[in-house]
Amino acid sequence: MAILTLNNVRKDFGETAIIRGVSLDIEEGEKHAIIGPNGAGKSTLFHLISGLYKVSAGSITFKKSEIQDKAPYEISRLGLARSFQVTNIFQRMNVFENIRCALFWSKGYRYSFWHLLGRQKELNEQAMHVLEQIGLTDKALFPSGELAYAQQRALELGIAIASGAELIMLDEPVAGMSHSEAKAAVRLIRKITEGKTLIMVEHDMNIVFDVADRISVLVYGEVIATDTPEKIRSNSSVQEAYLGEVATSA
Amino acid sequence: MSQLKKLSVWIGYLVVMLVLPQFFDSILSISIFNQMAIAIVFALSYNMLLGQGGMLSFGHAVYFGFGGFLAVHTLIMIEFETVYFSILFIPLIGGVFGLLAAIFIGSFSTHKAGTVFAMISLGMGELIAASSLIFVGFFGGEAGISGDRTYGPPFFGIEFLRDVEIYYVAVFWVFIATIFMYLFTQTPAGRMANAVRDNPERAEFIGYSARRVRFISFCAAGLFAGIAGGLFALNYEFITEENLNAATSGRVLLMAYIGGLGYFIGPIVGAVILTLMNSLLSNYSDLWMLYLGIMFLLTVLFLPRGFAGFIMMHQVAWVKGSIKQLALPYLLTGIPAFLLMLSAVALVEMSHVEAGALQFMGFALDPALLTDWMMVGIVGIGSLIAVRKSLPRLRDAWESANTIPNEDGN
Amino acid sequence: MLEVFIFATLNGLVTGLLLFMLASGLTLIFSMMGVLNFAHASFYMLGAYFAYSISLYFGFWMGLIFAPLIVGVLGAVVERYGLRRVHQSGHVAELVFTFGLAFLIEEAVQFFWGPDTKNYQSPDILDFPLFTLFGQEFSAYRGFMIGISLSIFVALYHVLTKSRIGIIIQAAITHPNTVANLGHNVPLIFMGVFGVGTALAGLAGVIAGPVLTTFPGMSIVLGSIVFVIVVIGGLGSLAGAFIASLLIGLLQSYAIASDVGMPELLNLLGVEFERSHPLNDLWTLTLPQIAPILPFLLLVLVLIFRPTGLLGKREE
Amino acid sequence: MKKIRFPIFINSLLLILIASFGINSSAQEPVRIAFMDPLSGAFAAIGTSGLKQLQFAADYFYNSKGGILDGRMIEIVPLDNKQSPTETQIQFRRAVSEELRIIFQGNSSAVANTLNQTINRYNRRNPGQEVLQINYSAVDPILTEENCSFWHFRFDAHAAMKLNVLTDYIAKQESIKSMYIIGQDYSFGQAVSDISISLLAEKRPDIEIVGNEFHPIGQVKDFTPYVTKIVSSGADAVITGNFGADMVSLAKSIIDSGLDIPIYTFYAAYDGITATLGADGKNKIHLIHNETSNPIPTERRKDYMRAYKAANPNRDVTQPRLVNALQMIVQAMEQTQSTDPYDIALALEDMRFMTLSDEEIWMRGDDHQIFQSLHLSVQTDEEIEFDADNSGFGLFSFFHVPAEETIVETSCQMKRPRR
Repeated sequence: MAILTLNNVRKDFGETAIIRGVSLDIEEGEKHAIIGPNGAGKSTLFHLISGLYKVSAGSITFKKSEIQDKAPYEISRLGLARSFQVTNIFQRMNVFENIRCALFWSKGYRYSFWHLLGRQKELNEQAMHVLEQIGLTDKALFPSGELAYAQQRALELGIAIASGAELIMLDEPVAGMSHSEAKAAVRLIRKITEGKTLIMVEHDMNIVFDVADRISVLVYGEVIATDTPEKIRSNSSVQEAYLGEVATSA
Repeated sequence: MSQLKKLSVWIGYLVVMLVLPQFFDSILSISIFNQMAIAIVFALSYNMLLGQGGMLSFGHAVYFGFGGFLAVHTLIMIEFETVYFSILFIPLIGGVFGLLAAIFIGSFSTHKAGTVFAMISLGMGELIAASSLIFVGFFGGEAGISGDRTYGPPFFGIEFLRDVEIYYVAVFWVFIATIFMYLFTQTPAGRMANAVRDNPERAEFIGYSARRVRFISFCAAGLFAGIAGGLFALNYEFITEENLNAATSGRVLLMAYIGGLGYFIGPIVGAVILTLMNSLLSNYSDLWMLYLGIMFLLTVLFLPRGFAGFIMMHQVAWVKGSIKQLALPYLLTGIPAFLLMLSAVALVEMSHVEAGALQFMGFALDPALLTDWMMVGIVGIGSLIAVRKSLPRLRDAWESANTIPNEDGN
Repeated sequence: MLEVFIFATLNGLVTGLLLFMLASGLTLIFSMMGVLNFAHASFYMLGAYFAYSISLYFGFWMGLIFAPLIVGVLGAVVERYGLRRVHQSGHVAELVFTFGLAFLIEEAVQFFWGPDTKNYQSPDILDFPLFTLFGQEFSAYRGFMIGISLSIFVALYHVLTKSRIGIIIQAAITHPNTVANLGHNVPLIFMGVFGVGTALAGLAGVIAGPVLTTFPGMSIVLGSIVFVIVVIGGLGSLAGAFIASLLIGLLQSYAIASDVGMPELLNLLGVEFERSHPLNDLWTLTLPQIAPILPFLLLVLVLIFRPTGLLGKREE
Repeated sequence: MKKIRFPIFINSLLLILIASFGINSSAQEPVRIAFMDPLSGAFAAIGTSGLKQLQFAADYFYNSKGGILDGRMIEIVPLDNKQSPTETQIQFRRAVSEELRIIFQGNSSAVANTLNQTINRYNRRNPGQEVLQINYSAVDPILTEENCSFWHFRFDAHAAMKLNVLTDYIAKQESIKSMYIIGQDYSFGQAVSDISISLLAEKRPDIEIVGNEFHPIGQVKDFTPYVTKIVSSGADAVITGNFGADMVSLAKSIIDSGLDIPIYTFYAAYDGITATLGADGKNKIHLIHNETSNPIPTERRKDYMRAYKAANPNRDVTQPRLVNALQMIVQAMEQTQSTDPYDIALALEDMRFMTLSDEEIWMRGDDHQIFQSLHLSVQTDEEIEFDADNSGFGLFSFFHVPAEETIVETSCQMKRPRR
């Protein structure tokens, strides 16, 4: 059953149309990758789904409720968490605080100004657990703005997965990581998203084919193909879009 | 940091406040301590907005003033016994009305932070200050309104006739307010205020409306500003539109900034320093505002993280125990720097005095005599050279005292 | 009644254009460097005082030329050794720096020129009525003020939109780094713009000094109305600042000229009120009484409904 | 986990700083009198001028002649309240702390009212250490009416008395058919407007009040719009209680508009105002005040003014009332051989005193209000022996009302302290 449905979604900035009518169904528990050349509108699509941008037309349904007009915080409360391509963390707060803030809402703290965080044992333990998962335990009290780039990417990932949302959207999670760090991150992603739905934008085809159940190819604001990895690999229009002409068989 | 150490800091803070009147019991010192108490609560409440929440407000005196005005009106009501309770709760009344004012204004001003918020707060501040001169019924024009704190029920026999009794009431409220403002930073709302300060966009993606988070901090700051206003009303038994206008908003901004925005105790340090400067410096020279302006500019230029920041920079050295190394270099640079400052002040005062000689630190400096000018000039240049020579030595000492032997090398 | 309207328009024009000269400098500085220059009105005061001192020895016209130059140089020095150093500590630090600077300039003016009102007179050759309307003279000096302000607007607009340096400044307003990559010395441009901005404020001081009296509190009286104009006009928009200045100048002038107020409104509605009514202050409120606070009312309304201001481009 | 420390370093700094201002003692105990007025900020000019005059008067009349009460010098202690009610509260506590029990104050009725309330409250709570308020120029009538107090003496005629004399003069001017009243929107400005309207209705009902305008105090940049209304109203004269920059700007705008009508004021002279208005103000600016200006009636007073001018070349004797107040207080001290405010107050009540101008003034006991002759002067450069601001222009008194005719009733019910 589809957890997320895009129905003829369009987005244009002034006259230039960035997303030209995308319709896509994401099944519950599915690992879905979105690939496509630079400027295809992948990040814009992410921004539309997560509420950062308003759609110019069409509708987005998440767990049977329409979210195209909802604010990001309303969408996130429904159980949708995302990470950003450009690191977007709380620079002056330390790493532990970053993760803990991501846990507040899902743990039901809402806007409380009476709960003393020092006493919330269960919350702090959960936060430390997430830190262990992303391998930043020793940097817990380190101001996050001063972390190395790859560590900031790990924190970005941590913030997205901390709230335990049902639908997790990762925008190039391993960009800029070394090969070994990327391998560890992919193992983590697979472990965390067990039983959950994942949408991931990624350029590294090995990772895409390794993780994804289904792949959508986005070119110039249109989805030209959505299929299993094998079919996408052999799909001629995909190769044409990517390589400019039909390649001889791989 | 261990619980015990944290607790000892709070107890130390309370003890210092309680013990001060024993050392200095003249009416003026008590009045300075009262001013400090009011300034501490007000500056801390301002830092909830700027330091913690990243909201630069030019109209924070509105909530201070509203709290104060309602507090004085309550005093008047107690006097005519339309309502009757101990004046100990007056600061709370101030707090409640500060909160109500913040709820009303916060509802439309916290949509955005940054310049738009600053400008709305400026506009609202000027609007309310100007209208307070028009609605004389409530605000009492520019002579303000006054009440009398001695009509409430006595508290264990204390009639609150003398300022020192009010000082202890102020200490009670300052301690309570400081604790609650500190605890606020340890709550989800407090932490999210920091998050929204650093990155309002990302805060929206972890389930929080940035506007609502700012609104809650804004109301809390209004509450504590109102309490400070209530304390003002209790101490002076009077309030006027001056305590509501842009100048007061500017002063609290100075206190928080000079003290150090990035640290919880910053505003406390700033409040103490500025109150002392305002009350003591003006006794010694009518040019004191010129010196205050210069000192302020130097702080902004050379101590961007405020005095608390300067103190905290010594934290590493303090922990490492190498603070003793710094003592000598500081003296070597400090004394000539102090002399340089004194000679500059002497030159300024000499050129300002209209007739006769200037009594300066025990010397009679006569502007008519070239020799006096020369003498001050020589002292000035001498100390300048001494400062320049000793600076490199201070820098090296500082380096050595503060480098942490790095285990993991980064 | 007609002559009141005509003169109110003229007065509004003169005040509006004077405010524009101030706001133009601030718009440039504010949009280029994002610096909310609280000391802008103090540079206006310095302009008036320097012109006063120069006019004592060399006459008004030399003051008109040299005073703004001195203030401009002073502004450039302040940017070079003060603001540039504070820049890396962030916008709040810059703003607090200008806040302290305004405080210091006011004290320094009192220190050098003394606390009393200065006898800074407009030049004698302009001391004749340009025309007399219904018994009130409109002095030539005020005509001169309008002329100067308009020529400043035209010159500034031309420089900013047509000349090469103007285009560089416009570009540096929104993308300082890219402009720097193109090889332009952006810090020098910043210093230049800050100098020109303060010089404009100084010029406004020179012009307004004789009319609005030269005394240490003249920058406080002006107060923060300059920010109202810049924000209402829209960040970084010169035309916006021009329109906003005229709007506020005329608004205040008409408000003062009118005699309408709550009493008239109440009579219209047939509501009776007696003096002892607790809301008496509200019932007897007249428009002239609230004239000076109208700009702030406008500011709050504009910011709520149109945060970018009338013609603002840059969204914070 | 944030470390907060309140290091001992800060505590010690705090204690040293405060301890540095101990009480100083000296041989023959001087009689210390506080002078509280704005000595810095926007109104510094008026305050500093008053301070210099009081210090000079103390030296000229007493300290140079061996002091008072067998050899005690008079020491004037300046307290800078920046003309702000809040700062007044702070400086009052400083005065009490340094045992200054006589406080001179004059600028801004708002400050005078605040000081009056503060002193009453302090005296009520501290019997035996009362403080005396010597008001030398705040003219809001309320201080000797509803808020009259045993501890407050006023050495200047209040607004109603001055306006009474002014409206007497205006009543005689047939040419004046319409009057425009404009003032600062605060207690004094409103008092001037209400009293002027009622007195004119009584004395000259035919004079039409064509304007009754208020503008916020210290906020107006340009008065031209207000002047446009004055011109279009066709007023024959203007009455205003403005002071400082508001007075200068208003007068300049009226004169610049070419309007040639008399402007009746309270404070449109000295401290740079006369120089700024200069020739344009001639025969237009009128001032109602006590103590005649040119021609000066007695040689004694001329000598005093010349001596003051010699000591302060670019200052003028703007507050002759200060001399009267000081001399009457010293006489009270000499009579009672005491510097206790209670004794001084009793001696001052109903005291009759011969001033430098050989005129007898009387301090009424019922409300502690002084009565002396009032004069209307005009700014001119003819027959001016003592000018203002070294500008060649000064005030020439042309309409005189003897003290007895200035006496008005009072609604004061003074609560007298039991001793």
